[in-house]
Amino acid sequence: MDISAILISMKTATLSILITFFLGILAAKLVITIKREGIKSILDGLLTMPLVLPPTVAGFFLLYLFGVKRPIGQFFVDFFSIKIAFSWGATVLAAVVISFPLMYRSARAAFEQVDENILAAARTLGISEWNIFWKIQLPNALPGVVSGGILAFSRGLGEFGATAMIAGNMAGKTRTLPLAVYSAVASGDMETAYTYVWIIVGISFTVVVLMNYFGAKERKKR
Amino acid sequence: MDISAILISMKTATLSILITFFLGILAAKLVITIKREGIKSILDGLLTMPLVLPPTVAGFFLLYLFGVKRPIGQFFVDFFSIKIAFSWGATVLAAVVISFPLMYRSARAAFEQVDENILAAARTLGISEWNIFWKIQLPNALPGVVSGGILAFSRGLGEFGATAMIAGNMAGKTRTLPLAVYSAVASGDMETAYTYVWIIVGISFTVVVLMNYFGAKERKKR
Amino acid sequence: GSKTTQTKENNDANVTPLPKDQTETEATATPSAEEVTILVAAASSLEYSYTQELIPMFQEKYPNITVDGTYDSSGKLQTQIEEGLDADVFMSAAKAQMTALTDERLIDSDSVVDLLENKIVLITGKDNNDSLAAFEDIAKAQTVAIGDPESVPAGQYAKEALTSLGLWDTVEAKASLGTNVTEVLNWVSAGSADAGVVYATDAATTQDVKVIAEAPEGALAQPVLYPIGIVTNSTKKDTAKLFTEFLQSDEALAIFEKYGFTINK
Amino acid sequence: MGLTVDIKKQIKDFNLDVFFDAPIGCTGILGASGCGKSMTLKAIAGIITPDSGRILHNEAVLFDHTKKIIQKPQNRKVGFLFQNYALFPNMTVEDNIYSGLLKKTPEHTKQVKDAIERFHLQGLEKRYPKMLSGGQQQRVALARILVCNPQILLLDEPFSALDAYLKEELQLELRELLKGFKGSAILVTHDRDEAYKLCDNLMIMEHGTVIAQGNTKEMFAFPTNYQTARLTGCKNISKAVKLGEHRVKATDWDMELTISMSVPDDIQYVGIRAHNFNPVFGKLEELPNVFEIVHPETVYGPFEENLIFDARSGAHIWWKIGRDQKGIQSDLPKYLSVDPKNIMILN
Amino acid sequence: MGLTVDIKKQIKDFNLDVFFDAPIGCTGILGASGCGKSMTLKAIAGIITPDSGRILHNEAVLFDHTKKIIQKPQNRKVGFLFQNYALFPNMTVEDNIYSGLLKKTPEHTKQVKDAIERFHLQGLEKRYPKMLSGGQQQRVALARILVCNPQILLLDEPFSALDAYLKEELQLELRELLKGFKGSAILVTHDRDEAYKLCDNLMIMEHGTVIAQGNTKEMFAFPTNYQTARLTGCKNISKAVKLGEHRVKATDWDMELTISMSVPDDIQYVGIRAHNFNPVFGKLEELPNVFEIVHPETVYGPFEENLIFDARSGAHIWWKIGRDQKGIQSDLPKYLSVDPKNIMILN
Ligand SMILES: Nc1ncnc2c1ncn2[C@@H]1O[C@H](COP(=O)(O)OP(=O)(O)OP(=O)(O)O)[C@@H](O)[C@H]1O
Ligand SMILES: Nc1ncnc2c1ncn2[C@@H]1O[C@H](COP(=O)(O)OP(=O)(O)OP(=O)(O)O)[C@@H](O)[C@H]1O
Ligand SMILES: [Mg+2]
Ligand SMILES: [Mg+2]
Repeated sequence: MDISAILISMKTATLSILITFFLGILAAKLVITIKREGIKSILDGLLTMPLVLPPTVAGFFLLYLFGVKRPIGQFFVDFFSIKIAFSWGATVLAAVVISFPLMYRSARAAFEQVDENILAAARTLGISEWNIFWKIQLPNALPGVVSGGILAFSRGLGEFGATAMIAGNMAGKTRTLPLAVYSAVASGDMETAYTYVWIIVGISFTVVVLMNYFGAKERKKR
Repeated sequence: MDISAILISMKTATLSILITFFLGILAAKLVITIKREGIKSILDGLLTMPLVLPPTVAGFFLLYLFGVKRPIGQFFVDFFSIKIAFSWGATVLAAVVISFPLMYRSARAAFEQVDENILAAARTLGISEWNIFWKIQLPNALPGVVSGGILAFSRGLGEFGATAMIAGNMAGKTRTLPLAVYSAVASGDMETAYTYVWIIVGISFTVVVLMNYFGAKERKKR
Repeated sequence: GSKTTQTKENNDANVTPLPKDQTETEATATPSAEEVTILVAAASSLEYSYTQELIPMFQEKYPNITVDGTYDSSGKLQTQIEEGLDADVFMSAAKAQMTALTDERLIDSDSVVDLLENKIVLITGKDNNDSLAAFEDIAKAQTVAIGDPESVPAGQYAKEALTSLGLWDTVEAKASLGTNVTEVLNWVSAGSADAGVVYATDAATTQDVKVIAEAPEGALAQPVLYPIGIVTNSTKKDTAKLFTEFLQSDEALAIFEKYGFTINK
Repeated sequence: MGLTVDIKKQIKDFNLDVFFDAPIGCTGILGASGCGKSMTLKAIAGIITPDSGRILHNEAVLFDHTKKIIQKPQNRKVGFLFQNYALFPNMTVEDNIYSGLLKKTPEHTKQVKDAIERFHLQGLEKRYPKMLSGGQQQRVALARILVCNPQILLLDEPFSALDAYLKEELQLELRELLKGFKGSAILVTHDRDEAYKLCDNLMIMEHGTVIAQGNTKEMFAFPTNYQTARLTGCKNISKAVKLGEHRVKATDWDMELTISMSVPDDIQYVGIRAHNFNPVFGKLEELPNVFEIVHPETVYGPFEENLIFDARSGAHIWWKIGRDQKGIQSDLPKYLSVDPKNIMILN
Repeated sequence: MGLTVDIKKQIKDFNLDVFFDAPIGCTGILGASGCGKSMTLKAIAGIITPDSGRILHNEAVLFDHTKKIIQKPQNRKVGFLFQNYALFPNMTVEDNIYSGLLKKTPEHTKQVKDAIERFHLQGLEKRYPKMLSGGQQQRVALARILVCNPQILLLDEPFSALDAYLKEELQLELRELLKGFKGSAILVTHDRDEAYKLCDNLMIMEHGTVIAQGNTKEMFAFPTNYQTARLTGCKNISKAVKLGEHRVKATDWDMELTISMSVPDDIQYVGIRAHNFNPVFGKLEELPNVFEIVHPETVYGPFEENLIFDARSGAHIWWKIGRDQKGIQSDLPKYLSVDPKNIMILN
């Protein structure tokens, strides 16, 4: 068994959920602020798209965007001397892209369910839109936001197709747990595969139960 | 280009979203009715699990449950003369299993955000728990439920790993759009791949925008 | 496993004294004590033979060299190398990918060696008692699993063999096209498909299938060959060469044979 | 017969411990904000479950802790008007009113139409609650519970959001309805006139318990304790100590007072209603309970005038100047006296 | 100086079209349920945007449609008490009150502490809104806006959920506060006593427009139209037709009446306040405006009695029996007369 896969997966899942969480929330905030129903729907459709592409295909596209010879990839190499494809960063990139729609959509729905009256009240109290968002709209949308976080985290932890494509499958570097599972299954080593599956399920399960628990505690107070 | 893949995908996505939608809602309802916080968290964790497994691995487990030689698979063969593996039904099964957590979690969060007061009011009016659920809690959780539906539909339409594993990839029978996309991309036939990608994105985009539109219209009324 | 394996490209400014070392090693033909890491991109079917035996053996011989691997389907690896994967050595499960890369001048064409040969075989589930005995009996099976000829090398060979046997049209109608070998194996072992066509090496990875027959002699115009080559952009070509040469040594070939490969003479 | 409630419930640091009988007819609850009125109604409706005790209605047991009976809210046949209305946001006015009727029979349709008219909701049938004003929402909520023919009516401040005119009209409606009503109705209100007009019986709550209960008229005429006096509108209340059989010292006012009734040893307060002061123009010596008017200040109401002056201690005392005493302002008396009959003994 | 509002807004089939000036001090709004009071406040606060018109406060332009100025609610310096309180469910009482203060300076902390005491919220600081009673929520909402020192106060039924005693106490608080208040306050209320006590000026709204405006005392004393009379508590109003310079026919009552004031040609209604009837014991012929008491029915209030009788047409007429007339019940007069001075001409 390969401990590094566990570490890489944990690191990837942690960093990517942090990014996805905030990106998703910001995107949701952005979309609900848009007044024009048409633009809103279209933007929403676009932000949901990464979900509908098979991850491998999404990975292909990412590779075409971030490959060293492609404009974006080149830009990163030239200006930051960072090679994104086939690095650990690519595992994070893949997880973020793939799990983003889950966070975004859940957060958006939760925000929309918050009573507009209390937002209006906050405005008349002189609270800035920024503070209203973080201190009132977000906390009151907690069930949905936490749920989105759970979904995105789980999805990110289990991400495989896009990761394999853009990050490769290099032990100790970009090989996450799902890739390790895949490799083990591919070589017929079912025992190792099961071990990895249990680990991945265990991590995710623990995180989900913990998030639930704290979410429920937070809600109980109110 | 293969028209049958489009048809199969549409059929699969339609049927599976119907199943997922109701299953997810029922599961969410079940979980929120549970009083004990511990059991609730654990059940929630279990229901979220299909999300964390790489779809291929999930498909692998499905194959081991529903394979013709396995108890459940055999049961279906013996009693209903239905061979699940490699049948169109299996594409639906895979899509349902993979997209279920998205629907379940979104619906649950949305239900939890509904004001308890109006549920209490409904009870004192003598409305049965069943009716309260369908006519009051569900409609008032609409943004979240619709959002879950959008997520689940997109995910189901894009489902690839588990589908390939349990349903196989038989042209005209179980080959869905994502399989066709993958095949085209993998063989470097980018032109065909783009065609398929546009089709899949187009379908999903249309559905997402329509769902958004009707969701918004419904919400506006209130 | 946190050892960094990322290497810079030739044109990268902040390269460590590597190039100088390179000339030194070239001169002595024996790698200096300098630590070197190379990355091998190899078809999934090679992963276990590499990680469990060959690489440890090689590293024992050259303690200063670390060999990392990335394993995936040959087609995917081809794309990744095209998109700048910093591999030093590429070993494909089919000639097509290697040819494509040499045509694009991403692999040194003179370094390419057709190292191994694989056989394609007809398999069934281990407890399958259907009367399948010969490769041609595949036509009798109700459902057949083969790799997708568009993307899976084993599938391409299967198609070629079946076409030359005049069975392709019959088989295609009842074939499920796996996107990778794992799927094909699982379909057969789980009984979803009655029979399947895979590499002999793949069949050897699991107890759950049994091999009925190899493809008849001459069904394939060209044998199934596993070519290995050195990536043009590699900065450690001599180390890479050392590794490819090691793989051609008798002790390495013995290992390959143990994993079900045939040595291409 | 009627409703019997005897329950205890603790939520955080609030203790509800109420025991009362609400006979057929209307029982009012008066009580300070936060004393547990809404919570009591919620317990009766089955929305919160008490920790112990029981709730009976006629022959039916709605709740019995020892017998482990907890009827579902659905089966309690209560009509509960929530303090915040609790309309269903996803349903139109019409559908909200329909919601408790389960099926849309022609008869029900007629009932709903009647209710819409009765509560002046015509033209709003297709509106959603969010598009209604506060008072309109309250009327929809009232209509919604009344079409269901409940056997117990629990009304939590049913007219608080209505303008005076509509309030009176709907109060009359409710009066009519209550006349023909066979069950128990409980009305929480902050409006003592409303309680007086609509309720046969009255309960006073304080800190989660019922501290007084009885016939409404009697409770207004002879409040027996501080809270009751206060909530039935007695403006002047002072701590009191017994001095003699008919004599007390009102310590807050620094006054000795004569009372007609015999004074109990444990007297705690005395109260004087603002309208029970009489201006003194004649000789002082002959009169009991004379207050000097110091620092007078007038507070006007639309149809009444109040004069606030300082007692000897400096505490404020309210005198409600009657209509017959109008014009007295220009020629303010220096003293007021109180008939010993009109001094209330309170605990 | 003060607040000038001149706006139009159409929502579905409701048309808001208000124009008024609210000078420094407190302006009350009385109006039937659903007439647009809350909506007017929302427009001033910037929660809804009018279709046209403008809103000015002192020198500042809060809204001007033609100049395309729409100040953000944050910059309007309004303190808005919502009809449904709109507390933040995720914040404790304390944090709710803090919320408008932006930073937690020691000074603010003191202000919040003071407000908590002033509004009797001690002990509830750490509670979440869901755990508060209706009245407690209302007090938190009041405290929350008042600590922010707003320049415009918009109070939508601020005391509707409070018990009578607390209401009076907080009304006094507000009176004090308004005395030192340099801005404009608008108070929506259904309680005419409250309007009378707290507001210098009064506006009457009907169907989205302001139909009368003026000094509160005058509006109560001399209402000029039907709605104003009704909302200031006039119980008896009838359609009227001019007969002569001082003579009208009250058609709803089928009575001819004499009026002191000269009757305008376009008179629409006459009104008689319930307390303006005088019992007739002497000779009838000498008196103007004599009503016969038919089918009398008494309605008791805690401190007053009303006699409802039928006019000649059968319409109800209310007579509020004064305290000086107590005991009259047992010896009911057969007739009542009304002083021609006390008949109000309404439009
Ligand atoms: N969930 C809760 N946790 C703790 N305390 C609570 C909770 N709910 C209510 N309370 C407290 O219980 C008390 C009674 O509340 P209730 O709503 O019955 O008051 P009320 O008599 O209806 O007052 P009001 O006239 O203001 O509506 C209040 O002091 C309130 O703060
Ligand atoms: N979103 C909306 N769509 C359509 N009509 C609306 C909407 N919101 C409010 N209204 C209507 O506008 C009118 C004015 O509402 P508003 O809330 O201002 O009344 P109000 O004077 O405050 O009444 P109340 O005293 O009952 O609170 C009401 O008749 C209401 O039905
Ligand atoms: Mg209450
Ligand atoms: Mg209002």
